[in-house]
Amino acid sequence: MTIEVLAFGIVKDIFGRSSMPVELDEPSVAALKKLLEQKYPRLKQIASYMIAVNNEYAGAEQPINMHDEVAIIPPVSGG
Amino acid sequence: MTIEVLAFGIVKDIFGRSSMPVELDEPSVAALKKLLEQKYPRLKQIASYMIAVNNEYAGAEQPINMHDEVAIIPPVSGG
Amino acid sequence: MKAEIKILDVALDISYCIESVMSPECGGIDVFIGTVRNKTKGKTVLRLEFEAYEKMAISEMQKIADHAFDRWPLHSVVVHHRTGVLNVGEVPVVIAVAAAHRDAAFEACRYIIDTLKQTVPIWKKEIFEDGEVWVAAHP
Amino acid sequence: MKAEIKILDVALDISYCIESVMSPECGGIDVFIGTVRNKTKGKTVLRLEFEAYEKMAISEMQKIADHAFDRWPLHSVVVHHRTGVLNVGEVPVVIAVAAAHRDAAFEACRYIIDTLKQTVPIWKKEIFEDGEVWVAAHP
Repeated sequence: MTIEVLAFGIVKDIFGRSSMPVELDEPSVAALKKLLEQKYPRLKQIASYMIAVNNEYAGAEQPINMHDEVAIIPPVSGG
Repeated sequence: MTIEVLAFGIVKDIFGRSSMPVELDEPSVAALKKLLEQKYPRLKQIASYMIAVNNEYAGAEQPINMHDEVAIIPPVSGG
Repeated sequence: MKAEIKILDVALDISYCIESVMSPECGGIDVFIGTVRNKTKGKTVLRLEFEAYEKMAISEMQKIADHAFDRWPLHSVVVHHRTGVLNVGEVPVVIAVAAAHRDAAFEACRYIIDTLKQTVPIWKKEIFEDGEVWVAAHP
Repeated sequence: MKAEIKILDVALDISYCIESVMSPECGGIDVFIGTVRNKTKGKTVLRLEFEAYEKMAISEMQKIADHAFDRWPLHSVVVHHRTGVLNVGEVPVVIAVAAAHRDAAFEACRYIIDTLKQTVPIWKKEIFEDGEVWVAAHP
């Protein structure tokens, strides 16, 4: 299953783009994180990051479905 | 010694005027309070009141001098 | 470090208060705006009248600002207080506090309004349809 | 009870935010205004760039406002956040909270800015003379 992952802030710099297609064998948040960290080791150097699925912060076990909106959320710094 | 006492808020209503001459035998804050309460028993019905001497809250023992600016400060309610 | 303390008998200018404390050295501004409520303990308020012992009120407000500057790392403070007749919705007090960090701005602004209400010689009369009362005067 | 949450790429209108929450039912308004500081840890900041994941940021800010309404007796809340390039002195965020009593307004305003900085997907890049950095990105 190929999903499109949105990137913001430093993650956009790491990816070199604001949106990235990812081929997922196992459709979960944990699997996505593992895959991304293999492909982009710099992700492991940032303070932390979360995955949002359909505009909600998602836990490691959360499944990802085909048409979900998935985003990588590095440490926020608004305000 | 006659001093002029300034009145504000409810004390102005009690005195019926915003400034009042008072003849003081003993020139202290405590003596002034006693005198005023004799003349205006309604002063004892208000929640509390302070005396200010030269724009500073004054303790009971503070002396009052001839040219001091003396004011009766009923409970404040600004803001 | 600067404080601007004023008692005014015309409408307070909230934007002016905020602009006065803004500065490139500050990261956070907290502003408290008091407004005249239409009700007190369920009773309809028609208007308020504020009276101040002006010289002493200014001096007490200055003390509060000085104490706030001692206690928190502040950049600037503005306190403007109204006197006279105020209708419902009008603004009796504006307090603006600017600091490098928001903690100081919030805490100092809260301290200033809380202390102002306790120590500054300003009095408020509430006017109802059926009478009027000096707030806090009676137990 | 109402909340107005907006992300804007033009200068925030502080007066509008304040006027939006003013009401005859309120006695106190607390306003927090974030401003761009000229220094971070002693280093001169030239400007900031704010980026937002807009849809989710709005939804997270709405959750914060909802929670504030659950927790305190508030009348209304406005949260406006900037995106884009901001120069020193400009305003990234305005939060205005109106309530019948000031305690609720102060506490809720503080809660909203504190929580916004923890959970809302907005990112700030600091641009210095010799480089730039995404704030909080690295340990």
